[in-house]
Amino acid sequence: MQEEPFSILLPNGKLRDGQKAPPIKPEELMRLYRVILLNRRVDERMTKLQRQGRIGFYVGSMGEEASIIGAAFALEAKDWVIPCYRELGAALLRGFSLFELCCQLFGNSQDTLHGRQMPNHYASSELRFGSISSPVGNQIPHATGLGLAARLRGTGDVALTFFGDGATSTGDFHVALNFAGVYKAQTIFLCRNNQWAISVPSTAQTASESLAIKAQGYGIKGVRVDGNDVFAVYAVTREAADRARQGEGPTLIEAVTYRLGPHTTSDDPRLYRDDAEVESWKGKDPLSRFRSYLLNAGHLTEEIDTDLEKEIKNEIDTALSKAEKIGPPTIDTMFEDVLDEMPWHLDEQLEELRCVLEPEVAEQKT
Amino acid sequence: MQEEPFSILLPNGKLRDGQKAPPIKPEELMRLYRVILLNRRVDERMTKLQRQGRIGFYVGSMGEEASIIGAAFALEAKDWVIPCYRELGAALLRGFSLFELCCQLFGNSQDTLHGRQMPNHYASSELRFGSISSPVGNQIPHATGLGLAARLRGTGDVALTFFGDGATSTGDFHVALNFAGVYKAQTIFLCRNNQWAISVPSTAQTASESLAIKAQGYGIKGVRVDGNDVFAVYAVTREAADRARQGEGPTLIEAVTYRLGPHTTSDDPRLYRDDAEVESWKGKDPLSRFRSYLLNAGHLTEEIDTDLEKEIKNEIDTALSKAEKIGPPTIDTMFEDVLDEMPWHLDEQLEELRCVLEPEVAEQKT
Amino acid sequence: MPTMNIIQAVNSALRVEMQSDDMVVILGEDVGQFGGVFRATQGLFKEFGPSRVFDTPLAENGIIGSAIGMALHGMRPVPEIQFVDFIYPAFDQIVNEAAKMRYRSGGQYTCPMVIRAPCGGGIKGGHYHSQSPEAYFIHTAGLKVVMPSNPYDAKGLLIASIRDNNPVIFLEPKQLYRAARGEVPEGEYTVELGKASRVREGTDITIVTYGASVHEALEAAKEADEEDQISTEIIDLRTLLPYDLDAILESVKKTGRVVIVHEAPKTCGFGAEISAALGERALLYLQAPILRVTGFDTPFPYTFEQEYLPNKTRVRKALRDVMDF
Amino acid sequence: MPTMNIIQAVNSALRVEMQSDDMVVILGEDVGQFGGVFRATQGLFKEFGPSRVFDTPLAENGIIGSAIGMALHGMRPVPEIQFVDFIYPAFDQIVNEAAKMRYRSGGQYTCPMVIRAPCGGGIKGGHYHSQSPEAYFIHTAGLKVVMPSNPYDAKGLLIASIRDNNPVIFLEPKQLYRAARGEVPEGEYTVELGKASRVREGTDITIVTYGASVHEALEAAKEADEEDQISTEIIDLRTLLPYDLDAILESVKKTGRVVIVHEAPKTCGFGAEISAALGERALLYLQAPILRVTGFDTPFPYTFEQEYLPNKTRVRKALRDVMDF
Ligand SMILES: Cc1ncc(C[n+]2csc(CCOP(=O)(O)OP(=O)(O)O)c2C)c(N)n1
Ligand SMILES: Cc1ncc(C[n+]2csc(CCOP(=O)(O)OP(=O)(O)O)c2C)c(N)n1
Ligand SMILES: [Mg+2]
Ligand SMILES: [Mg+2]
Repeated sequence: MQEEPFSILLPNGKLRDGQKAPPIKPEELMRLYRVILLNRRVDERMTKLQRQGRIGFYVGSMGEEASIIGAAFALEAKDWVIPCYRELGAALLRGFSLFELCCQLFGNSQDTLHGRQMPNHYASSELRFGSISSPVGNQIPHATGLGLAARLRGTGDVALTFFGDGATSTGDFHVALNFAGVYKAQTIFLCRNNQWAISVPSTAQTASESLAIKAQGYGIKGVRVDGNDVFAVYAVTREAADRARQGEGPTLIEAVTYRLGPHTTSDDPRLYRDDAEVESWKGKDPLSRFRSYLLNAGHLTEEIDTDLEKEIKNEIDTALSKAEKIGPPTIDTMFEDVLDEMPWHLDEQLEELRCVLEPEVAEQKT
Repeated sequence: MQEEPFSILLPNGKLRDGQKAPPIKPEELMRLYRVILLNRRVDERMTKLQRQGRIGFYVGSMGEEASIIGAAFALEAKDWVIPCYRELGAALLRGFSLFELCCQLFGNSQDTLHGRQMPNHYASSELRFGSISSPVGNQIPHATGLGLAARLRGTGDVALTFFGDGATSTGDFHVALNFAGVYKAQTIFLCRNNQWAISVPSTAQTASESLAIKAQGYGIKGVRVDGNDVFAVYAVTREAADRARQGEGPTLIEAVTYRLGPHTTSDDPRLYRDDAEVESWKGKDPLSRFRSYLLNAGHLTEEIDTDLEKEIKNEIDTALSKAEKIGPPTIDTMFEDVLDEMPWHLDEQLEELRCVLEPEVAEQKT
Repeated sequence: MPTMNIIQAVNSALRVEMQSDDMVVILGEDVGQFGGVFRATQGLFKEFGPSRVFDTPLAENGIIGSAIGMALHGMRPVPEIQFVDFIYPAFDQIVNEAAKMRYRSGGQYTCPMVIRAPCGGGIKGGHYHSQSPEAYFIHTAGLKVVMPSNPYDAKGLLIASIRDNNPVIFLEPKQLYRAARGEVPEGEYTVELGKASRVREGTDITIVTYGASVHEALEAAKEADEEDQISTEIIDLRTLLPYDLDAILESVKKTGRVVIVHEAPKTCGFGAEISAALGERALLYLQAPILRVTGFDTPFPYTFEQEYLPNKTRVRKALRDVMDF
Repeated sequence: MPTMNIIQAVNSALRVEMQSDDMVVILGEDVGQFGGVFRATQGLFKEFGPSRVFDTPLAENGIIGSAIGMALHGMRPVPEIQFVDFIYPAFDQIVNEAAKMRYRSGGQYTCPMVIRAPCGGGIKGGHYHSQSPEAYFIHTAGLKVVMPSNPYDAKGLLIASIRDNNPVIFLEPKQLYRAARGEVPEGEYTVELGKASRVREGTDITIVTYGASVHEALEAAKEADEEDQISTEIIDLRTLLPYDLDAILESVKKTGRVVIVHEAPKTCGFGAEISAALGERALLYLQAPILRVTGFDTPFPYTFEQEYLPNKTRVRKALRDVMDF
């Protein structure tokens, strides 16, 4: 039987008896709320966009915002976020602009990745937000290395990495946590247990009592937390960050949450799970839960909320329309950054392609 | 702090208070003793041979015989042994002949592997003893697959795989145990914790309390046992085999033992560990421990033991001298068994080589 | 005969083999009740049950590693890797274990299995849903490597692969899954491994290709014929290892000109081997350099996917270049 | 100048770079206090301490995966893979992560690191202590691949690799570790990546080779000269990607005959790329087919190791064959 996840906020937004809200300033609470709301609205909008065929692909995080943004909120600016592919909220919290996001989704000439990657695979070194790659679990050892480097260099930063329940089955998860345990890497491993790995339920992913218990195999701390409770996620992550920073070792956090939406826009979850299950989890929605808390606490009013929604809608509209107008990158970007300098064979291949794309180039050659 | 390893026989060969010897017939006890002794003597002899340059390489198991042979002794003939590279004892127990061993060490024409593999990488499908390969950990998922196939096919066999403490760090260990837990594979995972992975102590291999505790991450049973106590190893393996056979799931056994010799004949352990440590473990030697038990119990006498030693020496001498006289395989064996039938490009390459090795072949061609 | 697309042909091959051989089992991520993200195993869970078709935890080395164990036990696993781009965690199990098992055990142990994986570009999949890594496996002794270009071959080659006693890497060009349709027999039949098919006859140039590129080659050949009266022969290799050198040589000795087309990156791609092998054996027949039209030596890009792929236009240019040489 | 063998040259390169750059760290199995199973890191633990040189748990994906993270943090890890035969558990981290990091992040993130690994045969290591997998990495966009053949190059290339801003696969022919000796400067110097060296001048045939095979080629060339008055030029590539095509072309245009020698298996080996590249560019200069003398397409064997390796005798035969063509 599993240990109960730690929680502070009840699904109705009230504080659990004996628990109090973490010491966060009202304006900070509102910043947190705004990002959660923004994340939700961006997901809804981009999913529509994909349906309309205006972008090719999108990954949302509906239902998991608290476990993502609450954790990132516990970090300092010098800390690292090493994401899976569902952590837009963490990027937004750190200041990732909607315009940069949109350019990446369109893969246009303003995309900092030069249209090289699939939608949703953005990166921002400026924000110490890692480079998203699709293979599940691959980022986890990177976070171990970052947390180890921080320890070796005494730079005082920590690395927080996100991954799903499915990722705990990978070899990379195992080696990352084992190395981190041995080296006391300044790393926090946050597993979003959203109950599903595409069509595979987390109960079919492993026979272990919980995911948090896997920490014992690595001699590190493991905690289960209600992933839909932004206060609880913030609190346990904050504690994990403090421990990591003080050299007390890494922590594995299992955030118990639920993927309310499809795996990605390519997925149709009705083929493998009951609406009933989804409905029951909607009752635990992290956004409405936090919203109720803020209303009760008087930090938020319906008026402010309505304005906020308007503001966010405009923000999204502006970023989208601006980004959608921008054309594709120049063809040479396809050959750059393979190595730091373009080697002769890529020079040659670029020329070869130019001759095909721009017949006049071919002319000059003959 | 670690759970105490289960044990029955004290280092001095006496039974621990409250423990009794497992119900094994005297002649069976003697068979067990003979194989342990044989394993020890073969290791000593082959190590000498390697020093004399008569074989290229050898891997011994001095000090670990009980954890290997005791475990294999708990199996039925239809069960599988999927070895690492240190389980000669398990093969000998199953009837692997010294002659076959020697032919493999020499890589001669009678070697069932046709001299393809390094010394010590033998295999015997007849004995359901797996094909040894060097990469650490690779065999572990194979045992999961065998144990899963046994369950799916209802064939009633189990698979016992051996690996070292270092192997627990590999991704293959993780996926093998996780799959086995999910499928209740009929598999036994026996980790020889011999304290060292070449020069790396098991304490630097992982920060977990023990290796047995890693079982919790997979929802399977984990036990620690005194690996130098052949009765204890037999007992826990027997129980694990029964559980596996009855579909109650896999077991991870941590056999706490010690590598008394070098990692392989290429290694010099004095460069990384103290003689004192080695000496202290010699006091727990599984062979003398079992020997004392048998003497006390009256199953063995000094006379019988002396005869046994003679017998074994002769056996080794005979196998060796017979095998050493045999020449290398024919060159075409180098190109066979890559695929079930030799493809055109290997035919061609064999011809090419023949022309170089046997100039007269070349003649005929021109 | 019914018409099928490649997904249906693959599904049909799996069903036929599972019906005729109880030892054939399917495992992989999402392949069970869900039927696979490309629906290749759709309906098989229902028909054969959870002991013949089952989901695995998310670990490719676990999938292939346990498939090897199942094969050692006498079963014929057909593991699916969801996208071949994710096969690398299993690379060690494939290269160091499956590929060497027969050889290193002197034939005592074998692991017949078919590792199915969607490959190649065309679906805007970027770096990690578009790769063509066949050269890694062709360079690895002990494996067979297969890539069909149409539904008929897909079914016949897959059945042949499942019956084959070697580990087979079976790569399915995902952009053709639904695009390529054709007549496919309901029941069982095989397309022999190691035999190429001449999908177009011609006298001036030989195009050696496989997978999705076969279709680009066909279009380019048609244009070249209509616009420049160049007569192009096209060899669809189908099996990449062991590949059908005789079929290529026979054609090249006739045409004297060769263009090789594949999606995988150029440097050390399979095209290099074909070119080198012809250079060794047919130098005096060559009237022009052997050209390669391939993916570029970059990760597979998103926005410029069409520019990256060896499309009709690039093949056309190569055809012109070898004729004008 | 002191004489060193390759192990000493590698050790010296590591020491020099660790002294001049605090960000250079070494990690791997047994590389710490023990100094590595081949003693390449001997003395470095003592000199630089456990935060610069440390042992890892037994997991190659852990070694490379954390090295990537350390590189992202600004360090310059030099991970050692004990034998390159054991690099495959890290194949995914190398191919899908390290190789693509710069490209996929638009240059925002890079992971400069040098993955050192002993490679090749000659020590009776069988399947798993003898492999030459360079083609896998040459085929992977985003990596540089280096293989020295002598102590001077080993040190200069390793220093250049550590200072390079890309992930470098640095393969060390283990059979030369102690066999190859030569003069090596004490201090720092670099041998530029991407530049081949002409280790022998000649006019009849060009041998293109690298690593341990350079020495077989030299002996074969000497014999061919003495016994058949064949004048052979030898190009030691040193860097396999990006490789020095100009140096090869210059030589081939002079000699018109080419023999390529490497230990790796033939099919889809690096020799195929060189042959194909020359076929594309130098067809009209070729007076004979380009021959490849390589390891065979089998796992690396134990008893027949010497027969498997592309030794002097086989190179000699190829030299005769191209002359007699
Ligand atoms: C190594 C690898 N194997 C397979 C896939 C295909 N795939 C993409 S996401 C996914 C499920 C991941 O589930 P989980 O780790 O729980 O993360 P979630 O999507 O639920 O957030 C799979 C199988 C992949 N991307 N990488
Ligand atoms: C994947 C892999 N990495 C490295 C090696 C080199 N190596 C051979 S044995 C060994 C140590 C193994 O230690 P352990 O698992 O404890 O087994 P033991 O030798 O102690 O029985 C190492 C690092 C290898 N064979 N395979
Ligand atoms: Mg999930
Ligand atoms: Mg050990």
